[in-house]
Amino acid sequence: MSAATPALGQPGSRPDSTEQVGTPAAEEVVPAPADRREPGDVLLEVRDLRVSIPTAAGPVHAADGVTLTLRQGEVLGVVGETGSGKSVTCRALLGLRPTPRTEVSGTVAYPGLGVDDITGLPPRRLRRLWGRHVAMIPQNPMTSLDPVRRIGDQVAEALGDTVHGAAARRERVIELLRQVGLPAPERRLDAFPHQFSGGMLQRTLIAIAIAQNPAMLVADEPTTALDVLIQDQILGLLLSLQRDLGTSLVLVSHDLSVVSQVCDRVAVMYAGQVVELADTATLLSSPRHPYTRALIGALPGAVARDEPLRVIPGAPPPLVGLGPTCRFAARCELHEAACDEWPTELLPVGAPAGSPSPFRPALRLVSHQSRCRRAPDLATADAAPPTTPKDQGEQR
Amino acid sequence: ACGGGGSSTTAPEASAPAASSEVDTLKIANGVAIDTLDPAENAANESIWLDQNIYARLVQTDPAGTKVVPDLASSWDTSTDGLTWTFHLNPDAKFADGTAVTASDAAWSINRARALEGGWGFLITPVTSVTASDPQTVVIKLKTKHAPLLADLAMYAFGILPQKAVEADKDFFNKTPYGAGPFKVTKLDPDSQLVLTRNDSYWGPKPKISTVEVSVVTNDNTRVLQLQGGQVDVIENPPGNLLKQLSANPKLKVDLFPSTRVDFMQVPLKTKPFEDVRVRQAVKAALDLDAMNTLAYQGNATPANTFFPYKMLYWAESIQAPKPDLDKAKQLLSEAGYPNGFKTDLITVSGDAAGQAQAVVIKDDLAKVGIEVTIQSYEQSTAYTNERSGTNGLGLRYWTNDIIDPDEVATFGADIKGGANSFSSYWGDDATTKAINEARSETDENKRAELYTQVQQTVADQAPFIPLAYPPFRYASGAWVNGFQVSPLGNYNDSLLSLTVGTH
Amino acid sequence: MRNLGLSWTRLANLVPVLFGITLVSFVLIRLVPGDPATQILGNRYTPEAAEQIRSSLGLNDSILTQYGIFLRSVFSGSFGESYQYHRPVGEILLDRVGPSLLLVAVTAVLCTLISLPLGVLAAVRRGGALDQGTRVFFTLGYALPAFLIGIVLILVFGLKLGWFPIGGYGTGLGGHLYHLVLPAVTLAIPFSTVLVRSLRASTITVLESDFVTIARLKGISAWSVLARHVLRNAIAPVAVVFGVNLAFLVGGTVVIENVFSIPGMGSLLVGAVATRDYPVVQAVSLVLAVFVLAVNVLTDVVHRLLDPRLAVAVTR
Amino acid sequence: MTTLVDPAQLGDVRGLSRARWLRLPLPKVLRGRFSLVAGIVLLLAIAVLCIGAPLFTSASPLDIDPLNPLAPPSPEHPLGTDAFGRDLWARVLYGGRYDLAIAFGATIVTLVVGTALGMLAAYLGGWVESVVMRVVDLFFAFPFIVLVIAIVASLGPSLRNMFIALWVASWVGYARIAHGQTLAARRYGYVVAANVLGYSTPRVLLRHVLPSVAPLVIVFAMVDAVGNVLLGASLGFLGIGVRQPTPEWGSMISEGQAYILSNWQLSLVPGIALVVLGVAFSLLGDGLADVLRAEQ
Amino acid sequence: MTALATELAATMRTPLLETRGLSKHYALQRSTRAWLRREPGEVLRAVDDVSLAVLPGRTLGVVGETGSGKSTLGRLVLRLERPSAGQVLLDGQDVASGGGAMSHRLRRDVQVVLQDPYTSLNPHETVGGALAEVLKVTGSVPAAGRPARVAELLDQVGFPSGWAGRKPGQLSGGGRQRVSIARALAVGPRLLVADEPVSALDVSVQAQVLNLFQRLQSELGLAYLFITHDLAVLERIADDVAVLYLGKVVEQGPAEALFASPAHPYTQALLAAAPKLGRRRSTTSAVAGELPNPITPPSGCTFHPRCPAAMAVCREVVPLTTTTATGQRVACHLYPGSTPGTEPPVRPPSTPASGAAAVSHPAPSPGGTR
Ligand SMILES: Nc1ncnc2c1ncn2[C@@H]1O[C@H](COP(=O)(O)OP(=O)(O)OP(=O)(O)O)[C@@H](O)[C@H]1O
Ligand SMILES: Nc1ncnc2c1ncn2[C@@H]1O[C@H](COP(=O)(O)OP(=O)(O)OP(=O)(O)O)[C@@H](O)[C@H]1O
Ligand SMILES: [Mg+2]
Ligand SMILES: [Mg+2]
Ligand code: NI
Repeated sequence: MSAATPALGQPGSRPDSTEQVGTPAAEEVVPAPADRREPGDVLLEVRDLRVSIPTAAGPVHAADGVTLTLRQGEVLGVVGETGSGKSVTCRALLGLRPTPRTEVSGTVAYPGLGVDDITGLPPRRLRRLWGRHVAMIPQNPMTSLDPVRRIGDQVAEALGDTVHGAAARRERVIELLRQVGLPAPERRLDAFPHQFSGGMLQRTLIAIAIAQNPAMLVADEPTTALDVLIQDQILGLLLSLQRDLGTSLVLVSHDLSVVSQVCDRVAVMYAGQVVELADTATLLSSPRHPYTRALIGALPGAVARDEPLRVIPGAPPPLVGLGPTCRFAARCELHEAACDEWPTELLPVGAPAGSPSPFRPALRLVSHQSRCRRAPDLATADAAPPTTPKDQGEQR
Repeated sequence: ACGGGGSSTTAPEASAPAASSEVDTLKIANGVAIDTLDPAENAANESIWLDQNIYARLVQTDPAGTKVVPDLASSWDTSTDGLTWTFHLNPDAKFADGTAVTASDAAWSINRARALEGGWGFLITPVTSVTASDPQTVVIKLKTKHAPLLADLAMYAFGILPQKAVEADKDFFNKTPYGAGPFKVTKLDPDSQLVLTRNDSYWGPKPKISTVEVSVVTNDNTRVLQLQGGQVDVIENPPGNLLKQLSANPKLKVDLFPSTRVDFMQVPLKTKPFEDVRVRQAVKAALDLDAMNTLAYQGNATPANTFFPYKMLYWAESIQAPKPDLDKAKQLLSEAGYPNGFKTDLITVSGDAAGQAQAVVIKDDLAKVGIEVTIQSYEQSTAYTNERSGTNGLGLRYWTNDIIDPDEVATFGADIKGGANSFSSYWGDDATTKAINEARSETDENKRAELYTQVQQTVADQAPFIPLAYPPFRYASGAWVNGFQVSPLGNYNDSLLSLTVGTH
Repeated sequence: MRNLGLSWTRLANLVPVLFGITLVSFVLIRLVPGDPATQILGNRYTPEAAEQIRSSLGLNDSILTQYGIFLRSVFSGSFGESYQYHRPVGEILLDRVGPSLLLVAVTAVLCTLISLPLGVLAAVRRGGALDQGTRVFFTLGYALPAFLIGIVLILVFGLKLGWFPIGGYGTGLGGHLYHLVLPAVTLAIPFSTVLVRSLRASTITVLESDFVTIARLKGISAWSVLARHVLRNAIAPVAVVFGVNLAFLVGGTVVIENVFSIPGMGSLLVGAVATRDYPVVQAVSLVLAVFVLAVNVLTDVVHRLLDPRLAVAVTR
Repeated sequence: MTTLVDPAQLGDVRGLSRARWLRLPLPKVLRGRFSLVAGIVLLLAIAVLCIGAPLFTSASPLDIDPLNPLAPPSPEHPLGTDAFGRDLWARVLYGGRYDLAIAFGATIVTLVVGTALGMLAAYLGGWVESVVMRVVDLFFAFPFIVLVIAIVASLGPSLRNMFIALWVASWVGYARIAHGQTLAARRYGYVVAANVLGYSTPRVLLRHVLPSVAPLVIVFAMVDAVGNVLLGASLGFLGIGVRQPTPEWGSMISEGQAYILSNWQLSLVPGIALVVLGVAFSLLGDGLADVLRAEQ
Repeated sequence: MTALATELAATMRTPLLETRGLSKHYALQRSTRAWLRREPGEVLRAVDDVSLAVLPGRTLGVVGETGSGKSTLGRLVLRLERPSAGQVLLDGQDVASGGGAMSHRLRRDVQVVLQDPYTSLNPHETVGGALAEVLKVTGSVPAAGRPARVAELLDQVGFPSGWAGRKPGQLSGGGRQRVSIARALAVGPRLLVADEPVSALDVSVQAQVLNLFQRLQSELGLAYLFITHDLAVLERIADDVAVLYLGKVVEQGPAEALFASPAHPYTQALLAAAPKLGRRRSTTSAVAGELPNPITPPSGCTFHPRCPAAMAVCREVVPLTTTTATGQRVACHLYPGSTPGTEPPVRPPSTPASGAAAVSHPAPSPGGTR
């Protein structure tokens, strides 16, 4: 499948930016497989990822059987309500665990990088991957930079051994900061993080993330802490960098609007599981999971002003001791007795795999997948979910 | 008229022609800081005892504490009316800086001490003038006869000072003071250390050691540990309970020297029920002085029979120390109208281990006759202030002599007009006051003895305060120290002249 | 030149505190029953002599006059003359400041040597043997009276092993330091309990913070992360804890000075209260306070140097 | 010698090892909380031993026996006797009553006064805050305890004077903590809402601010209780603890200190008792911190 | 009949709550050196000359970036802080000069709902207890009637009254926000100041709470001062909108008109930047640059450094407020009457929207921009 994708499909902007980056040095240290950043190749393969965090109340299954693939140059969105396991899952892609005693199972493989499985690897071994091949952009820029060290030093630290010599490193840092749109970077190297605004910090963190031109960026709600205008700037920046560098991007957000603006494909998470996975347009136009439908319907702009908003009754279940059956059942308007017997699985529905992405023809889509037993019924139902008459669904 | 007998003295007689000391430094650890080295102002015993190594006086007390012997004055005469005393100075006497000791230095020094406000001048109130009639002769004139004059002049306060040097530097006593004694000060750090160095101009026999280092170590255990560790040679006041253990150590020895200390219990005569002599006698009869001796002094003291220091001049051996007699005590209490006893406080000085122990025994003893005692410990200053009023309950105090003559203790302890209100008991008795005044100007020893016995007996009967114990001076030293000796007045200057220190 | 955080406002705030301390110590000591004349006279006490002394010391003047005289003596630097020592208090202080200062300094150094590795390692290997051991050791260290620790140390290291002198202050700087090892350890043990605990906690907080995760994700070694990012951030708040508890340390020296026979300020103060040596009490109070405040300002400066966020935060 | 202020103790429950074996049928708050359970059990054990002292010994803690001082352990005197021939075991048992009294008595007063002052200062602001916090600074800057020790020494030792010393020494810690917590609480939504609803200041302070100030203060109090007992011991060491012949661990340690070279058990036994009490309180403090944090 | 109608019309015109030239200036601490040199202290103008009106039964939405002064405005209205200048009028009466009776009335008529659902309720009080406390303190309901009233209030906000015994810790964010609203309703207010009441909630819960706000308004005739940074929420709930920038109102007007044709370039940027479902975004952004330091705001129009339509005059002259053709009151030099003394306008009034759109105006539906 990957061989079929012509490398020429990508616009010429990439060589452009890599030249600026001083590529020769960078390319040498990256292992051979990583060189092949062919759009469409499978970069990341996650299979049945389970993350369970021991707590006093019992193990919390923050990720429960997540299966995903990510291709070179793809932008994957992950949405879901608070506590649905977005952060834990995405951090697990980098080999991070929320607590030292957390148990992780399943496989997280980077075929594109020639890495088999990173689950259970100690940080010592993961370090080869971090920075060079994968990087993260955090949610809260204010707390994500060391408050006592200068900005320049912190960016320089991320260069690894791609650049040698103090002057060269300084040059490279300035260049990176300029690349992320930080005004007058050469005057800001000696600044401390507290002297920066949230937007400037987030730009710095993006500079740190792309310092070694990694194959994949994980951005965990990178704009949630920022103002609308800055959020807009940062999303624009991320998109342009992703395009210029050909990086794959996993973008986590609780805001479907944000995700739908940016991503090729979207994974909807609910209670530790991916409940629906589809390309953005398909997901929005014909969602195949009642939860996705409800999420879309609950947006303030979904209905006219004089009509009440559609709400999802109840609240997500706690992630302790859940069974194999549908976790949305209690809040689902399509719920039937049979749902309680049926162990859910993420299964293909609707459009055939392999059709081109409407945004990026070079990418070919995997099949639309849903965890709902009644997904086929939804295909025929009206795309807009039915209204819930009362707002009094609050339950716990 | 008694030798240095008393309690055990383990130190051997200093062998006269002993070779010079193997180690020429003696290290002493004292428990109390040096308050000042100005003899006229001294108050702390430890400092007083050190003074006597530095400043010679006209006369001095012999090591046994029984008589006055020459010091700077090699001889003296008395006029027939006993009112003019002429002292002839030793022509060899020199201060540590090499200058000669002159009669005018001596007269100046004595007058300085007399004049000092709150100083010791009152002891020699009868003195009208002290003058130098020639460079070698000091003349002292009296208005009345004064029996204790020589004893008084032997006191540290009347040490002879180099007039010029003292007058030239108002910080003289804070730096490296010196006099005409066998040692001079070479380093003074009042709170931690004093170094005495042999005075090479000393006219008398030269000490065998060249240096004495006195350190201040307030914690009792730390002192003992320092001795055990060989860090010091002699320590003052080892804790009583450790004496047995220390003497069991072949490398160490315990030295108990007879002292002039008298422990007594003050009684608030101004308050009920103690204004009744029967109550006081009852309290006295209830006390077990032997038990107190065991618990407070590990049996090393002697139960007190009178308020005069043990075995000093005119001490009345005949008076019996009280023995516990609970029946008599209860009977006296009933007679006084307190068959069921009463409640009272007992003021003690906190941190004084022996005093605390005595207090606990007193509380226990008096409880047996129905008197309930609450022990109130205060830091020394407050304790004494509270006791001084004579109204704040029972109190524990002690006395030590500064001179060998009993005039001082008698005046302070039994003369209501003597300045200390009869040890703050405010007890007075015209006959006793008269007897004390007579004894002061009486020069006949037998008559004095008679008068003082009478005073002691009256006090024992009237019990304005109750003498408890005659504790010894306690020292511990390394076996390598030969000849450390303390006189009943507490000073050890004589022994420093002859002692030797061996290697250890 | 970077602003060390020594803002004049901060220093100006200390003035009322110092003033308050002179006032409080002045009044407190006079509230205590007993008077200096009694002390000076001792056995020779007579009411007349006492009265004479009181008036010569100016104790019969009005309390305000006395306070004024005291303040003037402070500004002249002499602090008046000690009743007991008959010397200018300033001179006495000069003798006594050294040992106390040195003791606190050596203790501070020891505390650092003890707490830094223990606190950080306990946090890094949380729940491990070292962590548990540290915990037990310091629970005991906290619950045992310092004087008992001191005596035991003397018994073991002074008498049994003979490594260190048993009390005293020695001569020369080397001698002083040698003599201060045991007392400093004695003080450092309880003091370190607090430092280790807060360092452990702050290290854990820092280890869990976002910026450490980001630093690790740069692919640098664990030691680099610890050395470059964790340490400095973890130490900064502990510097404050140190300053806040300094008065504890100075207070503790009173007991330790007694056990180890060190001629310091604590014993001077206790002795001076006992003898009602008013000028000494007042002067020592003031000097101790200045010392504690000075170290507090110093820890502030250190904190500000460690944490650039505070360097400009003169506002508020 | 004031109690060490240890933010870590207040903020850190992360290092607690939750014993898995502790699955006894306990009330819910206690379940799985090793520190809390152990602290309560230890403290209860100490309280039972001390308050029920007559059940565990027939000897009197006060009766002296001049013939039998410093006796070694025997059936009659399980731990031997002290310098006055008093039974050491009895003294330790009865003495604990005073230490418990000190731990609670001294602590509760400073807790209430210090907390109240700190809260008022933070809530009222203005000159009240300036004055109170300046005084707090003053107490933090100057080792007042040294002066107070000296002064109590002059006033004479007694439980009352010791309490005064402890109170003077340790109220500031509470004031500081309460001040900080109240400043934070003032910004909480429910406190703002209480103001908007027109609640009176005492109501806002007692019902709305206090509950969020209390946890930290209480946890600190557990630390402080140990500190107070230790401070009491130091007073005893300087000869100004409780009144003779009252048995109190601190003063027993310091009395025994004079005998440490010959009869070390005189200091060691009350020393161990003190450590056990200290451990009990610090376990309790850890446990409480844990519970209170879980509740938030 | 007619008399009643005119009276009604008159009351409709008297705003329930009005602010006139309201300002809050925080004086920043001066350094001692500045104090010694008698330099003036720095001042942060958190709210600067704000005049707004909330009509009975209507919702005034206030929107702006972080630090624009929204919460400060709310606190001023609630009299949790004293204004540096200006007035707050309740039914046309000045609250500050009205004395005790007036402030008592303010406490009854104006209540608050805050952003953080996790600190807005006392964690130590049960839900029922918190409500009963309000009833007790305000003395509106005798003790016997309180449980019933509590149940009624809870019912009104859609909170199961059987849960009155629960503590906030046992509730979700949405549940807490309902209880906060019930607590505010307990005094019987006419106006709720809601400071970002749904910002911390998930979409699904946010929808529940927004529905609740709207239902209460229609049932009880409540007026809202609704503070938020989320334009989508505002578009749904507000009748009138005020846009704050660095403490100043840059544009205000009826919501419909404002969303349909935003006048001020800042409002336009906000609308352009707000993510919309299914709209494909480009790599360019609505506005460049960061929020300036509020202590040293830019001269002239404070938005000029970031404004895509900035002109020379913007750097120097503070624009006056003027009314646009579509009915918004806007402070921008693009509109006639906002530049003091210069008439006619620099640009024709019809173009501003398209001028801003040239910088970035969103394409209405997803579509490839690359
Ligand atoms: N360190 C931890 N200890 C215990 N539980 C945790 C921990 N970290 C996460 N969890 C739990 O795991 C679940 C998933 O958390 P996660 O942070 O991944 O959610 P999320 O989808 O990112 O939510 P949000 O939108 O709030 O960021 C939650 O129920 C959370 O309570
Ligand atoms: N008490 C205060 N002292 C000094 N400055 C303050 C104070 N309160 C607020 N400010 C400042 O006033 C400005 C406006 O703050 P405000 O909280 O009203 O903004 P906001 O619009 O509510 O922001 P957000 O969206 O972050 O809640 C900010 O710059 C803030 O720093
Ligand atoms: Mg998350
Ligand atoms: Mg706000
Ligand atoms: Ni949002």
